[in-house]
Parts: sequence; C-alpha cells; structure tokens
Amino acid sequence: MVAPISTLTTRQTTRQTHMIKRAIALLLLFAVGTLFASLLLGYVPDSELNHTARYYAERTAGDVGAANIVTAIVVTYRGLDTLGEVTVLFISAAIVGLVLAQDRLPSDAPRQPRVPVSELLSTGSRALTPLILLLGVYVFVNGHLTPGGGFQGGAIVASGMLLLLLADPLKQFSHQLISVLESLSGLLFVGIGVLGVLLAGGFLDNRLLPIGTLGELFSAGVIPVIYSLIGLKVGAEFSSMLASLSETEET
Amino acid sequence: MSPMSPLVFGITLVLCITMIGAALMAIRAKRLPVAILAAGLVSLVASILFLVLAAPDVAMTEAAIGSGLTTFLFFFVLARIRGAGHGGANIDADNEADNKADSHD
Amino acid sequence: MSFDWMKIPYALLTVFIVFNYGLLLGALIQKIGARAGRRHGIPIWQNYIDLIKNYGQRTSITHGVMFYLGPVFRLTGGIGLLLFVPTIYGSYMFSNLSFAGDLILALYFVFFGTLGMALGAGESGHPHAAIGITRGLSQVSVAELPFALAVFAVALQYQTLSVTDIVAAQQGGMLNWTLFTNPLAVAAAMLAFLGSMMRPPFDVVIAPQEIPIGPPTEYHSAYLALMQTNRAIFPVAKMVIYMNLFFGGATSWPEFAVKVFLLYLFSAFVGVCFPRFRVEQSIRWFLIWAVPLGVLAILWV
Amino acid sequence: MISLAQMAMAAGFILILIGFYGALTQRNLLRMIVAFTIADTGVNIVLVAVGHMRGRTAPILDVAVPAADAVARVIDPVPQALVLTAIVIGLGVTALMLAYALKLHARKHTLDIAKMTELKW
Amino acid sequence: MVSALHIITAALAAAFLMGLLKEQQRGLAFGITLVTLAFMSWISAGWLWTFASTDTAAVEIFTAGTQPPFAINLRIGLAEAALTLLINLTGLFSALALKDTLLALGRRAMAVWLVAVMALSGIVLTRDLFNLFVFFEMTVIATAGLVLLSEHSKNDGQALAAGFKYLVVSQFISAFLLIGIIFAYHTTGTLNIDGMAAAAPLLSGSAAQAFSLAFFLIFIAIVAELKPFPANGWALDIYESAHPAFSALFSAATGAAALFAVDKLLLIGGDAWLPMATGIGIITFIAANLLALPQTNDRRLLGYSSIAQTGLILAVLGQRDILGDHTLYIAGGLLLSHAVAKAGLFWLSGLIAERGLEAWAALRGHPVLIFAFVSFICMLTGLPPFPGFYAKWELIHLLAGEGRIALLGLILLGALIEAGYLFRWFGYIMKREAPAEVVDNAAHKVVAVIAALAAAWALSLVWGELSVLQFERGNLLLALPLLFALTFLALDPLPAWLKNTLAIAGLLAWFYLTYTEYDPLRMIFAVIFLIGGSLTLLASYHAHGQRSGFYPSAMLMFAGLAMLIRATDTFDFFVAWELLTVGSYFLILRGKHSEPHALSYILFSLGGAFLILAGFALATQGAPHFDLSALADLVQPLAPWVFLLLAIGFMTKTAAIGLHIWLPGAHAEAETDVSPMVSGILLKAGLYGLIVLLLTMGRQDFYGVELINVMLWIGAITALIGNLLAIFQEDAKRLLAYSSIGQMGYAMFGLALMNHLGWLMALMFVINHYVYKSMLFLSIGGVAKRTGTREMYRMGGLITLMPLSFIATLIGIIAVSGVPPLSGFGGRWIFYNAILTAEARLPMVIIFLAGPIAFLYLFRLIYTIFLGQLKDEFRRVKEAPFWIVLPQMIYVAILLVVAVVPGLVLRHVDSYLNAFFPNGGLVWEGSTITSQFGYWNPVAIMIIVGVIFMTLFAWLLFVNRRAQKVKQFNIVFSAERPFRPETTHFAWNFFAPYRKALGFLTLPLATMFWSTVTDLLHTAGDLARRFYTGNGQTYAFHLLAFVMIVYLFGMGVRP
Repeated sequence: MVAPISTLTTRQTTRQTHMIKRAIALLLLFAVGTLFASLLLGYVPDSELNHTARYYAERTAGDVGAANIVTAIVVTYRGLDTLGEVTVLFISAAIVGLVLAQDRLPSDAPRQPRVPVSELLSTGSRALTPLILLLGVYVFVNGHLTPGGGFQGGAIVASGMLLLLLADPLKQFSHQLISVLESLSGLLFVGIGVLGVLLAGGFLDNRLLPIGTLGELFSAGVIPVIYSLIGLKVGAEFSSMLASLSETEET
Repeated sequence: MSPMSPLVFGITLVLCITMIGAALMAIRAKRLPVAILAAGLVSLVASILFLVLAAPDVAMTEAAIGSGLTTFLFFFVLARIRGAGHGGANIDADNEADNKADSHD
Repeated sequence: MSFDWMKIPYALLTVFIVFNYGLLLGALIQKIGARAGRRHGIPIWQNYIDLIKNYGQRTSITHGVMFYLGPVFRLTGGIGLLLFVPTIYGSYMFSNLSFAGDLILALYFVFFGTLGMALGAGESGHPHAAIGITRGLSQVSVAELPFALAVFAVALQYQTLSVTDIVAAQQGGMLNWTLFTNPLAVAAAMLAFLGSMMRPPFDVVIAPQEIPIGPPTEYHSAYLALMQTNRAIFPVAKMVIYMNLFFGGATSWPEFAVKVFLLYLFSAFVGVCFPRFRVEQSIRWFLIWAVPLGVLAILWV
Repeated sequence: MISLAQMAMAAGFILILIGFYGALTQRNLLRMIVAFTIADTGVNIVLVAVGHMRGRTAPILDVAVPAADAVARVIDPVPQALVLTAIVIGLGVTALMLAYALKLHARKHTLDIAKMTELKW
Repeated sequence: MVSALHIITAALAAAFLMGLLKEQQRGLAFGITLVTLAFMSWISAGWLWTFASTDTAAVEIFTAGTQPPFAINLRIGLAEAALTLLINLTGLFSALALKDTLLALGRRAMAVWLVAVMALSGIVLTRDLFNLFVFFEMTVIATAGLVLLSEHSKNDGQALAAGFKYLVVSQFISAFLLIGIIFAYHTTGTLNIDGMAAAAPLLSGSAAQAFSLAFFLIFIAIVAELKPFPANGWALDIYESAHPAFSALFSAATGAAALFAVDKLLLIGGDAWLPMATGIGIITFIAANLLALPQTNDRRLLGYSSIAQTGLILAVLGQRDILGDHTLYIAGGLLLSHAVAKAGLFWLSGLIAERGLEAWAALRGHPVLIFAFVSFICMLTGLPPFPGFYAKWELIHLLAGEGRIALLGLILLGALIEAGYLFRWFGYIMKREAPAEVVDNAAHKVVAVIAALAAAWALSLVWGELSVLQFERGNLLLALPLLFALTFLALDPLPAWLKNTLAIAGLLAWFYLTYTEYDPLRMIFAVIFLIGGSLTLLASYHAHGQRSGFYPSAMLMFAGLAMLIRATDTFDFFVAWELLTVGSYFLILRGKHSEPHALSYILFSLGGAFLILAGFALATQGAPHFDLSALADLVQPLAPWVFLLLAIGFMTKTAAIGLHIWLPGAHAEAETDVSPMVSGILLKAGLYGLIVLLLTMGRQDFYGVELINVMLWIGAITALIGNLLAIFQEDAKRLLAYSSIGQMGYAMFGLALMNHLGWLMALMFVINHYVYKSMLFLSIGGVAKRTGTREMYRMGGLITLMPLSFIATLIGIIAVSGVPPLSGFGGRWIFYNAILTAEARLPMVIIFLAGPIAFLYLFRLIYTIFLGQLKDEFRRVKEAPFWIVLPQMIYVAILLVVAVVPGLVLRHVDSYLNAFFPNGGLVWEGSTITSQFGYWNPVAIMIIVGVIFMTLFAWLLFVNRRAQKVKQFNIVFSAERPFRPETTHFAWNFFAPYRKALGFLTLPLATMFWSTVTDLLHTAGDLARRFYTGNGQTYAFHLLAFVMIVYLFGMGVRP
C-alpha cells in the first residue's frame, strides 16, 4: 500500500512544485512588469538632443573627424569602454578555452559519426571564405565612415572561419596563430592608447594621426587603425571560441 | 516633426509581434533546436527593428553577433553534448516531462 | 568599656559559675524528662561523675592534629561565647570581656567551635562523623536564619548592636521586654532556639539510634571530657544571649538561674512532646514556619 | 498615438519578461541560456528605443546629413554606442555559459539545474 | 607620479602579452604576472603615499583628450588609492598563493587573473556609470572563470555549478543595471557620475520620478553584487567551492570595489537612498551572521562572514548623513579590517587540508600562524588595537548621538553573533584533536598570510595615528602596558622562568611608576592588580619549558587592568576593558577542557562590553570626549538608561545571577596559576566598573523603579544562589568558582547599599576575596595537580601528605566564612553594620540566608579533600610544588596581619569614603573600631581567643600526654574494620538532605535560558539556511524577490 502511494505523491509533488514555481515566477515577473511599465509610461522621448549628445553631434566632425558618430564615441570618447569590451571577449575566449581544455573526452569515447560534407558545401566554402574575409575587413576599415566597424567586421571574419569549420569539421585551426593575432592586436590597441597619453591629449586620444578630411578613408586619426585592430582581435576571439566549442578533441 | 507614417508603424507593429511570438516559441518549444532557432529569429527581427529605429550600427551587430554567431555557438554546443553520448539522446528529457505534465492539465 | 586586669579573674568566676550551673541544669532537665516518661532518671551529680571519669581515663589515641585540636576549638568556642557577652546586666564583675566586640562577634563566634569540632571529627575518618556533620550544618544553616532575622529585628528596634545597650533598653518592667515589644521576633527566635539545642525533634544530627553519637563518634577520654565541659557551658552561653535579647536580661544571679532554667525547660518540653524530624523535614519546617515569622519581624520594626 | 520608440520599448520589456520567465522556469541549462539571449535582445531593444527620436536619422554624417546641421537631424548616438558594447559583452557571457553547460554536462551527465545542488545551505 | 591609468593599461598589456608566449613558458608567464601586479601595487602605493603625506586633492584622469562628461574619466584620491592598493596587493599575494594552480593552468588563467584584478581597480577608479557596468561585467566573467581554478584539483564539478549559478544571477543583475543606466542617462543627459549627481537634484516632476526608478534599478543591481541577504546563495557556493586564494580576492577585493561603487552611487542618489542602504546592509549583517552559526565548512563560514561584514559596511555607508567627514575613517576602518582579515583567513584556509572547522587544529604547531589567526579574528570582531575597534567606537557613538538606537543595537547584536562563531572556531583550533594532515608549509603560501598579518598590525598603527590626529585619542599600539604585553610575543621562545621574572618586574615597575597617581580607592585596585598580580605570578615559576602563549595572554590581561584604573575618559576605559577581556579569554582557553567555557566567557564578556559601549555612547551624546566623571552630570531621561546599560555590562563581569553561567567553567577549567588570576584579580575589574558607575551616577530612577534597589536584590540573590550552588559541586575548583559568584553578590549588595559602611564592606570584600580566593585556588589547584583529579570525593585524608596546602585551605575557609578571629570577620562585621542602615529589608533576608550556607561548602571543601580517608592511589602524593605553595604562605601571612590590624588598609579607605558618604563612617580609637551601632576590637579578640585556645590546648596536652597515633582504619565502624577507604570516605553527594529540601532553588534556570537563546539562534540559522537550496534557479528567484521587496518597501516610503 505504502509504496504506490508514495510514488504517486512524489509525482504529484513534483508537478505541484512545478506549478508553484511557475505561479511564483509569474507573480514576480508581474511585479517586475509593473516596474517596467512605470518606466515605460514615465518615458518621454526627447525632442532635442541632450547636452552630451549635442556635444557629440556638434564636435565629432571637428574634433575627431569621423563621419560615423557612433564609431567616434565607441572608439574615442568611450574608448575605455571598448577596450573593456574587447577585454571581456578576450577573457571569455580564454576561459572557454580553459574550460574546454580541461575537459578531455575519454579516448575510448565513440567518435562522433559525422555526416559526410557535401561536395557543394566544401567547394562553395573554399570559394566563399576569402570573399567573406574581405567583406569583414572592408567593414572594419570603413567603420568610421559607414555603419559597421570592428565588432561587425570581426564577426564577419569569424563567420568566414565558421564556414571553413562547417565545410571541414575536422580541420584544425592553428590556435597559436589565432592567439598571436589576438595578443598582438590587443597589445597594439593598448599601446596606441598609451601613446595617446604620451603624445596627444590623453589615453586613446585619436589625434595621434592627423584627423584628415571628414568622409575620407584615411581620416579620423587613429580610429581606423584602432577599429581594424578591434576587428582583428574580435575576429580572432570569436574564431577561437568557435574553434574551442567545435573541436571534439583537444589540439 | 513629421507624424509617423502608418507604414512604418505597421511594420514596427508586425516586427514586434513577430519577435514576441518567436520569443514565446523559444520558451515553449518542445525541441531544443527549435528553441534555439526561434531565439535566433528574435535577434534577426530585432536587427530589422534596429534599422527602423535608425540604428544601423546596432542592426549590423545584432544580425552578425546576436542572431548569427550566437546561434552557431548553440548548435556547436548542442552537437557536442549529443556527440558526447552521455544520455545526450534525451537532452530535452527534463523539459519534456515537464511539458507533458502541463499538457495533461 | 575597656580592658583592665581585674576582668580576668572575674571572667574566670563567671565561667566557673556557669560551668557548674550548666552541669546541674543538664542533669535536672534530663531527670524531668525521665519523670515525664515515668522513669527514674539519672542522679543530679551524674554529669560530674562522667566528667571525672573521662578526664581520668589512662588510654587515649589520636587520629592526627586536627583530631587533637577539635575539642580545643569546641571548648574555646563555648567559653569565648560566654565571655563575649555580659552575663549579669549592670554588674561590672560579670560584664565579662564584652568590650572586645558586640552582638555580631558573639553570633559569629558560635561557629568557631562548630567548625573546629567538625574538622576534628572529620580527621578521624569515621563516616558517621562526617554524616553527622553534614546533617548538623544543613540544619543549622536554616535554623539559624530565623534567629538571625530576629536578632536584626531587635537590633533595628533598639538601633544598636551592643548587648548591654539592648538589655538596658528592656529595663523598667516586664512589659519592656522584647517578648512583648516585638513578639514576632521572639517567636521566630524561639523556634530557631529549638533547632540549635540539639534536642528532639531536631536531634537527628547526633542521632542516638542510627549513628552512635554523630560527630563525636570517635572521641573518648579527655577529648570527650572537654566536649562534655563544653556541653555544660555552651547551651547556657547561648541562652544568656536569648535572655539578654528577648527576656530583659538578668540583673542578678537568681534571675539568671530562673530565666535560663525556663528557657532550657522550654526546649526540653518540646523535645518530649514531638517526634524527631529528618534533616530535610526540619529544613522545610524552619523555612515554612520560622523564617516567615522572622521576615515579618524585620518588616514590622 | 504611441511613438515608435514606445512601441519598441514595450516589445523590449515584454521580451525581457519572457526571457526571465524562461530562465526561471526551464530547468535545462541550454534552455535557460536561450531564454537569457532573448532577455538580452529585449534589453538591447529597450536601450536603442530610449535613444530614438522621432523624425531624425542615424547619427552618421554624410551628404544627407552635413556636419553643420547634425544637431537638428541625428538621433542620440550614445545609447547606440552603449548597445554595441552590451551586445558584445552579452555574447561573451553567453559563450561562457555555454562552455559551462558543456562542461557541466560532461561532469554530471545531465543538464538539469535542479540536479546541481551539492553546494547549499 | 605614474598615472593611475597605468594600473589598467599595465594589466591589459601583460594579459595580452600572455598570448605571445608559448604554452610551455609558464614560469615566465607567472613571473610577468607577479611583476605586473607588483607594478600595479606600486602605482597605488605611490598615490596613497602622496595623498596621505600631503594635502593633495584627488586627481582626475581624462581619456580621449576630451573633458568629462563627454569622455570617460577616472579619478584617484585617498580612498581610491587605498582601495586599489588593497585590491592589487590582494591580487599579488593571492597569485602567489595560487602559484601551483596558475602554473598548471597556464598563461590563459594568468591573463584572466590579471584582468580580474584590473577590473576591480577599474570599478574603483572610474567616474562613468556605463564604464562601471563594463568593469562589473568584466569582473563577473573573470570571476566565473576563476571559480574554475579549483576545478583543477577537485574533480567533482561543484565549482562549475557554482560558477554557472553566479552567471545566471549576474544575467538578471546586468539586465537591471543596463535598463537603469539608460533611463538614468535619458533623464539626466549624462553618464558621468559626478554630472549625474549634479543633475539629479535639479529634476522635477515625471523626470524625477523616472530618474528615481532608474536609479533604483542601478542601485539595486550594484547592491546585489554585494551579496545582500537573501539574494546571495550563489556567492556562498562560490566561496565554498572556489580556490581559497581566489576567495580571498573575491571577498576582500571584490567586496571592497563593489562597496566603493555603492558609495559612488549614493553620491548620485543623495540622502534619500541612505535608509535603503542601511536597511539592506543591517539585515544582511544579522542574517548572514546568523546563518554562519551552523556552518561546518570553513570556507562557507568565511563566506557568510564576508557577506555579513559587507552588509555592515553597507549599513555604515547608509549612515553617511550622520557620519559626515568620518565616513571614510569608519567605513574605511571596517572595510580594511574585513578585507585584510578575510584575505588572511582565506589564505590560511589554503594551508589546511580539510574543510571541517576542527581540521584547523592542524595550525596548533605553528605559533606564527596561530598568532595570525588570532589577529584576524580579533580584527573582524573589532577588538583593540585594530582599526575596526576605532571604527566601531566612533560609529556607535555617532549613532547614539543621533538617537539611532535600533540600528546600534542590531549592529552590536550581529557583532556578538559573529564573535560567537569566530571564537568558537578558535576554540576548536586550540583544543580539538589535530588531524593527521599537516599544514601545507609552502613558502609562497605562507608569505601571503604573513603579509596579511603585517598589514593587520600596520593598519592598527595607522588607525591609531589617525585617531590621534582626528579625535585626539591615544594610539593604542603605543600605550606602554600594551606594548609591554606585545613584547612577550617576540620573547615567546625564551624559557618560562625568564619571562616570568620579566613579567613580575614589569608589573612592579609599572606600579612604581604610577603609584603616586592613585587615590586610595584606586590604590586598592592598583595594589590588587599589580602587586597582587605579581604575587600570583610567583606561582607560575613552577611551569617548565617555554610555556608558549601564556605570557602574551597574561600580560595582555594585566595591561588591560593597569590601563583600566588609570583611564579617565570613556574611550580609555573601554579600551582597557576590551584588552583585559581578550587577554583573560586567551588565558582561560589554555585550560585542558576549557573550550566551551572559554567561549561562553568571551561571549558574555563581549556582550557585556557591547552594553558598556552602548552606555558610553548614549552618555556621550556626540561629544568628542567624555570624562568618566561627567557621567555624574547626566540627567533624565537619558541617565537611567546609561546606568542600566553600564550596570548590566559590569555585572556580566562580576557574574551576577543570570549572567553568571560562564564563570564556573571558566574559572574551574583554567590552569592552576590562571584560576587565581581570573578569580582573585580579574573579577575585581567588574567591581571597579560598578564602583566608578555608582560613584558618578548613584541613584537612578527608571520608570519609578529605584535601580539601586534592583541591584540590591540582584546582589542578594546572587549571593544566595552562588553559595547554594557551591554546596552541590563535586568538583573542588567549581565549588570555589560558585563561591566567587556568591562573594561578588555580597560585594554588589554592599555597593548597592549606597552608604558608607556598605562601600567599606564592599572594598573589604575586594581585598579579602583577592587574598583568600587566590590562596584557595592555588592550594586546591596544587592538590588537583598532584592527584590528577578535581573530584573531591576521589581525594581524602591528604592532610598529612600536603600539610602546607591544608594550612592554607584552613586559614582560607576560616577567613571566607567570617568566623572570628580572622580577617573575614571584619568584613562581616562591617557588613552587618551596613545593612542596619539599609532601607530595603527583604533582600537583607535573602543575604542572611546566604551567610550560613557558606559553612556548608567550605566544610565540604576541607573535609573531603584533606580529612577523612586517604585513598590507596594517593599514598605517595607529595606536597604541592614549592612555587605554588610559596604564594599561599604569603597570603596566610597577609590574612593574619590584616586580621589583627585591619586599619592598615581600611582606615585610609574609610576616610576617603567620607568625601562621598560623609555620614556613618567608623571611629578608630586605639584598636577599637566603633560604628554607630556597635564596636569591634580585633586585637582583643585575637588575644582572648588565643589565650583561651592555648590554655585549653595546654590542658589537653597535659591530661592526654600519653595519646598515641593510630592507623587510618583504627575506628569504631559498626564493630568492624572498614573494608576500603573508598567505601568509608563519606564525600559524594555530601549534602543530600539539603538537595532534597532546597534543590529546587538550584534549577539551572539561567543556563536553560541562555542555552535556549543559543539554541534558538542556531535553529533559526539552521532553518534559514535551508532557504539556500543550492538550485541556481531558486537563487534567481531570491534575487528577483529581493529586488521586488526592496522596490515595494523602498519606493513605497519614498516621496
């Protein structure tokens, strides 16, 4: 008598706890929702730029020389954020590598049965990858002029790598190459920043190089350089993450 | 100050509804890959929304990173977990039991 | 009140008188008790005979230093108590050595002999001695309480701790006695008195039946003789205190004799009438009956 | 008439709530991470929506928007810059969580978060 | 000066550089890591030196060549420099302690480590809100990564799960943070913290409302990083599972950085948000301490403690409105104390192989590490001379000055609970069986601990100097008595006899130096504390070898005592009080089985000390200095409260009934020569406190209750119950301990009489109790030492074997019982004269009852040990060691002298007391002493009794000249010879009838009460911790619930 009842009640309890959990979650989220709602209802769109934004809109062209104000903010005005952001990615990639490096699969674990990659995909990818890489480079080199920049370009570069991975799952990336690329671009980024302290107005000041004419490729001081470094670094980091996650065996 | 054109309004509304629908799908989907794809769709739609909101930089980033790379990361991990073979076949087991319990209600 | 050398022979005289009176009184009371029980009783000089016999015994043994000193402590306590209190009111001769201290000295000196005795008996190594002592201490610690309360009621009443002054305050007629001016205190004190006299119903300490004779079990010969000497002096010394505090003191030896006799008789009378208590029973009895009286006496002053 | 920004913002908030709900109720680690990416997207939408201003253009200076009248023509660029950072950081966290999930699965052969409670009290 | 920016760039450059190294060049990578961290520390140290030594304003660091708020700026000032130095040094030493792990994991782990440290510095330095977010995210990710460091050695996936839980929670936090930041930006138009702080008050209407909501989100998100209760389950799992060296960073550095971030935020929010910070902080402080009570895992316990301390500091930050300029001094003192101590403890934890608290007993063989541990826990509990003490003092005073009593009470309550588990732990270390695993003695790990230790003492010095500069108080570390005590730490390797000589010389020299300063009243105490102390120390010559740890503890106690009587203001007094408490705790803990008793001692003492602190604080009312004599000027309604607090505090030390349960165990289990110190000497400190209190405040009316009458009752009941309980003890030293309780009751009663004779009697008790209780503890201790037991019924018949001890005991009990002619009688005589003047009669009845009871236990003491039947196993027992007997004999001499000429001491005191109680003094005529009621002539009594006694003795000798000594069993025992001494020695359950009659009075009500209190606390902690289910999702629920509850409560009460 006892056993069936207890199993029954266990199951019921589990279901009940689920129900309770959901109910509490809904209740809590309702409260969060009211908080959000009051934010939303209290929101009045600006009709004029506030003084910070106004400063950027007015002064970017003259001071920084970048056509894309967002880029100017990202790379110069709030360059420290971006450096931090790159660092975040850097340590994420490092940790992902660390986590997965420790996790060696037992050698007798069954190798993953892979679907043979179709001819079309492998050929296509080989042809497409250089183009994609080129596109990525274009995006980050032109970051100060057009939408896009280091992050977007880096992501595009990484998707090129992704394509290669898809085409040839067993392909081994050179971790050392990625790592050197990552480190060098990072070091240069910091180095340029420090040079700004020494030679220009402060850390990450873009006026190390002449700011040139608005709208030209070689303008906006070191912004294109930095954005390119960011692009390389981000691309390398994404690639290293993808590679770490995709490789079933340690290199 | 030009009034918002009905077209833009309509597009935005559709985008928002799509996003919310996709998000709900991602939460409620029975199969994990579907959920991941739905989440990717949310990002993709969001990047269009960013364009509408005059934020092309963000739109590009969201499209490339949010919907692209992230989705791939998920699939890589999923593949590795399935490949690892430790009960990888019923990776959704916990939630399926959960969902079944719900469907009886 | 100060010392001069004449006090010494006077004090010795007091001791002598009280010693003899105590021996006779003890025998007399015992005889009265026997007659009440339709027995013949001991001869009136029996205590003298016992004393001489014990002092005269040739063989004697000792268990050690404290054993040896026990009776000395005991008798010192008795004599000291007697001498620290004036015996006859208004008499320079019999004011004894009371210049050394007041009532508190007397009250605390009671314990001098008890403590020495307990130590001496303890060294004998006889368990019965120890058992008797624990019973005695247990009982006394509570029995003394109403007495102490009564004493303080009296001291508060007369605003002095000097025995002479207390007696002086009670002169001029019987109605000035504390007995009538503060009956509650006297009642409490008299109940305590019963407890301290080692007579039934509070005599389980020396328990004649179960344990040979309590603390003095191992004592004999001259040791026992010293104790017997003390047994003559000590109760009288105690009753002198009662007499002085509650019953107007004594201005002459006859008055002294009568009052002490009556007090002694009181304890003997109760002892004949009531059966013996166990120690915890007597503790409770004192706490329930005597102590509240003492408390009331103190509050009432 | 609600503005575009408000509509987007509302959608963003709803996405956040949906994501939170998923993260709170799904016991599968991967599903929790999926839920978080949805919430992240919602946060990003809210951020961008806050900076949106009716009738203005993207903060990029070109022929259409000369530097001189940028102040009157472009929308607030700051939120966009912040969102860029937020997206990338979000990806970092997601990748990290995924790596954790992978490793946890390798260790414990389960993805159920309710079964990872050795440490408690 | 190198720009503080390079703290960030150096770390980043080094981290990025790691990628260029080969995977195998791990040594090089580790070297780079250390050098970089050292470089970062050097930058911070340079700035700290600049700001501390010169009056330099904080320095702004601009980036991007643009002024804030348009570009991110950093700022370094005094606080920033100190915090970054803390962070970087913690990072450096933790990296050292992590050497093995880092080398095994390679360059990537080191890069993450560098970034983590850098990110924390960034949190401190940045003045931009979003930049703060970025650094926080960096910290979160680095933390999640570094938690994995322990995975290397421990393959159970716990750290993995903990890291994941952390990530889950931080996702919620960062969502709130981002939303808050963007709305705050939207309303104020800036991301700069200072800009926002300037703009926020100007907002109005809906913008103000929106800003307040946004700020709430930011605030709560950053506060959530402080692991507030209850949203902190994840943090505990991290503390438990992570590598201790990382936990050190996580606790010390992350906590510090997050707190500083909250501080910056409060700058924006303004005073309106302070109550919320205080509320969250104090609840966290109490709850985390409560939850720490039932913990058995050292790291989890440290985790709870970290959370608690962080909560406390948050609460302090929330009091900034009243702390004003002192916020930095107070919060900084608490924060640095916490950080240094916690880092040190976590590093220590890395040396210990197992996780149970008892496993730390392995430390016992390492005096330096023990010293480190002690320093750390004293630092955490805020004992002098550590910074936390100064901070606590000022904090409590400021709170009391503003009438924030509830908060004050909660802080002290939490601190007491914290002291409870920390000192319990120390008890385990000193007393529990050491595990087989030895301490990991690797130099690079020990270095970290030593560094923390050095930092702890250096900070004490700094805070002492600051207290001199800011408040004109003394620097405790430079107080001569304390320095002298601390010197013994360095002298510890010397042989005990040498140190003993030094100690005695020190006490006497101090007395010589200071004796002119004391009035007669203080002189009594000075003589007891210093001369008496050196007399007791004579007994310590019996110890052989090195006696490690004894002298620092003892001299700490004596230092406290010496400082106590010289103290003129409340600060000095309280410092001395704490010192003597701690010193005596260490002394008591030295006993073999004293672990639980030492714990209850320190808890009661600290509880009492906290009450005293509260009392002083209330009395001070914000004044910078408060002379003890100024207590007299207090008026209603404050005065009775002050009186009450102080009186209870002092009565804890004198073991008044209800607060007495610590005493018997503590005094009984202490070492032979320690018992007289803690009983004969230390108890007097409590009386001294009461005397100071009563002299100044006297009678106080508390809602119609005359407080002095309450004390009278307490004294009487204490005397009764103390004596009664002494009767039933089988353990000789416990008997003496209970007797002390009773004696202290008498003394309190005397003081509470508030008249001339009462005080005289109390002071007489002070002297007498010192003499006879020291003597009795020594002689009984000597016996216990020789027989190896303290159970009296197992002894017996020792009089012939230990005659000197017997004589000391005999004289002692005669003196205690007050039987004439010895000195105890003098005390009784004064006492009875004193109570004749008392108005309250009922307590008098109780104290009467207590009197004769003393005879019972005293007789038991001497009879069962020295008289009765000697046991076979003790037939070869020798007299106690010379050095234990010697002081006893000196005490005997003192007792005899005082008995004959009590005027030697009493006269001076008597005439001194005339200044306070002009009426009712004694009259001294020749050798007769007269009061208004009676008279007493000690010389005459001694002569009379002596003459009678000697005469009778001579007479007995004469009539008994042939008496012969017989053997032990030659007694009349039911006509048989007894079989064995064990069955013949009547000793066990000695006063059985008494127990039957009055046993109900000895029900351990107080013990039951206090154990119920501790049980309740434990149960509460144990139940509450079930709340932390270990499920990361539950923790997310907690977080959301926390946010929402604070939202509802916090926003509900806001305008």
